[in-house]
Amino acid sequence: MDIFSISPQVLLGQLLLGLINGSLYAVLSLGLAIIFGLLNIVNFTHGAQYMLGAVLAWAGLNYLGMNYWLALIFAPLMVGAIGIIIERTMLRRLANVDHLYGLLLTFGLALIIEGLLVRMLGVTGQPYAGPPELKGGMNLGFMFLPYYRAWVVVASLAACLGAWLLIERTKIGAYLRASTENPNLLKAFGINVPLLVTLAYGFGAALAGFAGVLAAPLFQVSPLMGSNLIIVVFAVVVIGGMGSILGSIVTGLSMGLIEGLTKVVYPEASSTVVFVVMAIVLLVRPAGLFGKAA
Amino acid sequence: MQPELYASPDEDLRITDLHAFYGESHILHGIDISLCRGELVTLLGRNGAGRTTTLRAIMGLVSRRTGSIMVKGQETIAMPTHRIAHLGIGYCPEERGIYSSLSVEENLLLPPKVASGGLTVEQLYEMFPNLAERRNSRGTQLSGGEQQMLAMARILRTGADLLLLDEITEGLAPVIVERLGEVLTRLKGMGYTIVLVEQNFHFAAPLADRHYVVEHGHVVETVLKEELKAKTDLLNSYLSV
Amino acid sequence: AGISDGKVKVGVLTDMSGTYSDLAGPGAIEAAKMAIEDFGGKVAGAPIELVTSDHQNKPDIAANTAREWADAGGVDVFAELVTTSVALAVDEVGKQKNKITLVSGAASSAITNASCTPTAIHYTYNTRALAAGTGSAVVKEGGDTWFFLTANYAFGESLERDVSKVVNEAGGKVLGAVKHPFPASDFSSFILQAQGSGAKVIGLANAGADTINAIKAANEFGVVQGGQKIAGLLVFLTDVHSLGLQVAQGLQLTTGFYWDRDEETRAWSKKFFARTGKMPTMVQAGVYSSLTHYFKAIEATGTDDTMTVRQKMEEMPINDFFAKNGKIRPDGLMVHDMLLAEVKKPEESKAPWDYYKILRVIPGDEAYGPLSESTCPLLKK
Amino acid sequence: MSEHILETQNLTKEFKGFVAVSNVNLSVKTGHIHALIGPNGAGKSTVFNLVTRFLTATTGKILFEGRDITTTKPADIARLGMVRSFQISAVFPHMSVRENVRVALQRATGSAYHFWKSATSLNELNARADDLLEQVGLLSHADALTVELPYGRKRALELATTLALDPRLMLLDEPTQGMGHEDVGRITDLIRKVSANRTILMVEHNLSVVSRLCDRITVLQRGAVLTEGNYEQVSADPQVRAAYLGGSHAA
Amino acid sequence: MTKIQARNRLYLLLVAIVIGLLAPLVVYPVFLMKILCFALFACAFNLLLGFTGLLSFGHAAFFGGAAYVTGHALSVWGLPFELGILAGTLAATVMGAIVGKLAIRRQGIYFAMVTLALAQLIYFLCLQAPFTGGENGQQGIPRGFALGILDLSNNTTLYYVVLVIFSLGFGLVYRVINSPFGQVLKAVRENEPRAISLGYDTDRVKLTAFIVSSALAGLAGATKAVVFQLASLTDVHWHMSGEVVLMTLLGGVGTLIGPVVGAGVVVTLQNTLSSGPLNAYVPVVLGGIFVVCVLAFRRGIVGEIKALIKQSF
Ligand SMILES: Nc1ncnc2c1ncn2[C@@H]1O[C@H](COP(=O)(O)OP(=O)(O)OP(=O)(O)O)[C@@H](O)[C@H]1O
Ligand SMILES: Nc1ncnc2c1ncn2[C@@H]1O[C@H](COP(=O)(O)OP(=O)(O)OP(=O)(O)O)[C@@H](O)[C@H]1O
Ligand SMILES: [Mg+2]
Ligand SMILES: [Mg+2]
Repeated sequence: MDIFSISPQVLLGQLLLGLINGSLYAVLSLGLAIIFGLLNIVNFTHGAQYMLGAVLAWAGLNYLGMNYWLALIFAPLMVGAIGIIIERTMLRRLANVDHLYGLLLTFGLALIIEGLLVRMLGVTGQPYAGPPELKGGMNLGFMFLPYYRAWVVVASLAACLGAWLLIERTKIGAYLRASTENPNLLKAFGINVPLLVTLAYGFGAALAGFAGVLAAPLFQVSPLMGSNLIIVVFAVVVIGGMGSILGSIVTGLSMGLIEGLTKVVYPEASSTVVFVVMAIVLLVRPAGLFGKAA
Repeated sequence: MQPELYASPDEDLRITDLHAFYGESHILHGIDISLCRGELVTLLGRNGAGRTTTLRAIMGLVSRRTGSIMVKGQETIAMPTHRIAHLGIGYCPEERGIYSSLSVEENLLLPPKVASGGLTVEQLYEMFPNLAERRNSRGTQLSGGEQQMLAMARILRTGADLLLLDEITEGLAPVIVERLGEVLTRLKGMGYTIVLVEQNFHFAAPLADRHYVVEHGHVVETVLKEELKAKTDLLNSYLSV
Repeated sequence: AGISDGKVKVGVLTDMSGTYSDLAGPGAIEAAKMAIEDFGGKVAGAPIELVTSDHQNKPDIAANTAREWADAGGVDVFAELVTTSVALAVDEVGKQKNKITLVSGAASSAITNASCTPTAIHYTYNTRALAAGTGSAVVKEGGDTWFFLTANYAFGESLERDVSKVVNEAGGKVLGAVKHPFPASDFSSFILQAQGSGAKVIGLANAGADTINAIKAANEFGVVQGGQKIAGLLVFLTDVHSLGLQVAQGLQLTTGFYWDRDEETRAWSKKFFARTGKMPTMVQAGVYSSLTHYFKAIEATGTDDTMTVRQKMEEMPINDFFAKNGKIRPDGLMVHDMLLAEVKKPEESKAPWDYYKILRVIPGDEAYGPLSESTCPLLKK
Repeated sequence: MSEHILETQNLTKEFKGFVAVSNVNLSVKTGHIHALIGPNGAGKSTVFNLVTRFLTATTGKILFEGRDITTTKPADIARLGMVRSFQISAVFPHMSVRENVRVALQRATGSAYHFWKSATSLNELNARADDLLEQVGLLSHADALTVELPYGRKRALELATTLALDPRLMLLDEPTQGMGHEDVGRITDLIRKVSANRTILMVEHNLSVVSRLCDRITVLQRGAVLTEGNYEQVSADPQVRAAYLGGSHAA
Repeated sequence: MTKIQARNRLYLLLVAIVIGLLAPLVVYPVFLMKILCFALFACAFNLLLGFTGLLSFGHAAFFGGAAYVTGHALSVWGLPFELGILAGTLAATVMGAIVGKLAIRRQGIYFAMVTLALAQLIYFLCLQAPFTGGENGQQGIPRGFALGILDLSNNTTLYYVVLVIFSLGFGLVYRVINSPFGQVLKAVRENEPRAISLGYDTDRVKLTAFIVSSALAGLAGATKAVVFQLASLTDVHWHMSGEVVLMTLLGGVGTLIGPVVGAGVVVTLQNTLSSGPLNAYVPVVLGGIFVVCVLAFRRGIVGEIKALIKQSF
């Protein structure tokens, strides 16, 4: 169908849905951006960490009777902790070799984590009932909006804002950028760079886990739920300008919208459009929309 | 071991039998240096003698180091770099290490305070007017000399009172060099302890209490201020052809 | 002729870790083992051997393994072959190497039409049958306007095509379709479009995770409350199992097999369950049945010569727990009765895996259509 | 061959409002060693970058041997015969010292894109490479890996590489920076030696070097030309002293 | 010293040739051919990563793209074997020229990402374009005859043809690396601004390398299409781009035969695993290898061996 045959209501609805996905992208790409910003590695495990968040929420509910709200706190903490272990035991050793290796390591880890979970849960995955408090939805006239989706937007934006303030409004931001450029000198200034790095990775991973919990009620909780998402999120980060916090947030949201539109105009391409945008942006503005030119 | 055994209380830095390595290659072969509070010494030597390496070794920035480095009575040979810095050391590297992703001001404010005291940003800007003028441009957009000033200014803010300065007059116009000379004298007066790696002997000579001549990773000669006149030829023979 | 190199070797090529590993995968291999054991591990005096391999849903890997098995491994028959691209690739090898391929997991009706081969047998189900089953049934019940969510690849499209045909023939009307990328995770947008279309029925021309997520989204956006019906065109027992009845209830679907249909099916499925902890999907049951039928043909002819066996398999009707009076057509299609099922409400389900109520048995010929419809080139001679 | 090998006309460079170079009219006589001095941030490196097209002038014109090169690509500039050395040492760290020089020599041979030939075809360049290394006193390190050279030696190597291109105009940005006395001495002599059949434009803070080498000196300040002349004239100029030399050089 | 090295090289070469010629007597030819195809692919990739310092995360596009074109040329246009292969390779070269032109202007991670993005576009085209057969891929591509006489439907014959193709490709890589151009490549990788100031048009240098690499990747893909008689989406998917990185890394980035070894190991693993007891854990094992390589021996198999030899001298 072509764009003209679409009533404004439908369009509005689609944009709203786009925004919802966008807010998930935002949280994910934010985590990715932080990790890239500080460790200078492209964290391929991010998709798996997102999936872990969802799986932990599901497991918590089915084995410990942990409700959604608790999961929203504990699952990210768990994922963050796992992230910290990964950083301490493996990424740490790659600190001063080509960043390519970080990418490859996390790529391998993603394969492992997903592969193992497939054996445990099967690929079709498991359903996760959202919080009963948010059952049902409201009729906006142009569409029926489930309360839960509304919550997803609110929660994501809150998380992004929080992280952004923490990083940009404190000195952490400067340390973050400096330690990617020349960590040794930063150490010589008396900053515990290794700790900084570990925490940053843990935080980034936790954000992924958080997104995972948010997504659990929306999609089937399955081991592969993150594997395709991840490269889209990469694209988002690149478009925003790698390591640019604000960039990743804004781009996340807008990519959601653009995708939403494409789903109406030319749905086949909805999973590709992000890459088109990315290609264009990188050619016109190499450092990404918000990235400082290197 | 009891630090007291080695270090007299007013001894800020004592290096004994320091060996340092870059990966396989063994650069320092037993350096011995010691400074008391408020002293300024220079490390002289040919290119590649190992002076920069000495400073990097003190900061723990070499791949491996052995021997003993007492900073203000504390053994640091096994300490991680960031802890060493917090003993009140300020390091100004040879390659300047200005952060391109940070503005001049951000660069200036980057190093955390490691001790009380230290100059205020205003004092620094007044000391290096170029920086004030360019405060909002990116660190690496500064001119070579301006970067050198920034690298120097940066560590004067942190309250560090033991300074390791590597070729700070490099690429600076004579006026600025002069100003730096004054600055160092002032700092010395304020009780700062300073290790200066210099090519520019004329700059170093009047400032230093002692000159260590480094060659092939050894200290081959120690020249006191008083002996300068007498040993000039000797020095030349070491530093020039 | 006798038995080539003194044994009959079965090669099961399936997806062990990918998207289809639940509906085929390890379960399919287990079914193959059962088939061999139940047949006594021997056929026509020769021992039966089993080799298995994970094709990771990659046709080239599948073809490579198949070719190697045929050339160097002495494999006589290939079984399972989930997903169409793999099936087509292996059928091609089977044709060249003159080995029978028993396709159970793949869906596309192309396998016995445009791309049919003398050695391929499409055993369990195909898109045409799914379409005829669900499509016509739903239209009969008044669901006469359709909107499709179609996975944007060959399988999805052929499914949409087949169903549209059925719907139109039954006097229904297709209002539109949206091709969603494959795989996709968020279906809300497509569901919204489907709602907007005002069609009575939303047909899901996709499979596996896509179907599941689509159904979840539909449930979330109150499609059913809104008076629309969801028709899952390819839904496996495992999908329903992972969706949960709460979400899946009321879903209508067509299947080639259901474990709880009668004594025979229950008996076999219980055995399967005992070994795998899951009830069998139609694909897994199909693997068992197809292999058993193949063995019977060898038993009867006393040889494993491909063409002879193929001939015999065609002559012998299939009557077991899986299929009643099933027959293999010259184009390689195994025609058997299909089941139109509806997913039970949670309260109706008395036991675990008690998911379907069978609405109707669709006679094989109705489901698969007459041989005259087949476009298989082999028939034209 | 024109009298002035390099001329700039009202050369101006702005960085987001900040004027780094303003209306500089520079003319370098063929065969001269011409020095550009001035306080830090005066705009010397920027002028270099403009002339070698690493930066694009906001306004103004650049003429090389009378030809307008204001919009020529950097790589082409080098081919025209004008080559620069960098303020921070620019070498190929993980190639041997000899290879560093050879890469430079290779360009002239035009074999850059010959991916079908054998690399041994480059050995014919070794003699000339070693000869250049000899001149900067690096021959003994010819096979060493460049990363491991101390800073000063890296600069010397860079100069050798620049010489390898046998440029008609050489732009040296602080060639003696970071060198010990013996190196400074050697480089100074070297520069004099190679200046024989070419023109050199250099930025140099080391006044002894300037005084020993340069035929003509242009003093920049705050992006503009303060004054121009030979060493005596310039160093006598009170403005220059105030701005650049400072008290100790007085009288 | 260098003489000895040269002699050793020669011996190695001879051994390799002998192995290459005798292999099909012991090992299943199609399997060998698969290894050769991926080995060539990995070598092409390594030319960029190892010797130009560019990580392309979209090389599958050239590999798989060429496969489709060759498949189409052979089965639909009915071109002879040689022309079919040529068509695929040319297609890849053109794609390489375009992608390269756009990508080389960026460095490091960005380069990787642009190539990934453009490769995703090509993937999408392959999914949509009618001639690729979408998800089902192109099936039953005819092998035909080499030089009009050699019947390639015979695996062993085809093997030797593929061996020749591989050797040509490998030889080209070797030559490129050890050529004047190779030196310039190295210089550009080491310090681009300096290379520019020496008068080198570095973009053109990198582009040349990229095109050569994509052409070779295409050659590999085209050959694979003939060997398996099919072209499918898996060859254009970004996972394939990841796999070739694994092969190169495992074998040894920046070493000449590393990629060959790496390809051999990975392909063998995939084969043996998929029909072994671990067959449900293929991804896990591959992932494991990634991790171990990166952590334990970053120089890759060949790199490590070289290092050992160095020490023992
Ligand atoms: N990263 C490194 N790896 C290996 N060797 C190095 C490294 N850095 C320096 N060296 C070697 O260490 C020795 C001492 O270098 P250092 O920089 O300390 O010399 P220096 O006295 O500071 O001389 P200058 O700073 O004037 O060049 C030199 O011979 C140099 O080759
Ligand atoms: N890319 C840039 N963006 C903004 N300002 C710049 C940039 N490059 C240089 N500048 C400014 O332009 C002025 C001139 O810089 P330049 O490097 O030419 O000085 P210089 O004469 O080389 O000084 P030095 O002797 O210290 O190297 C400086 O104030 C510098 O901060
Ligand atoms: Mg030094
Ligand atoms: Mg400068």
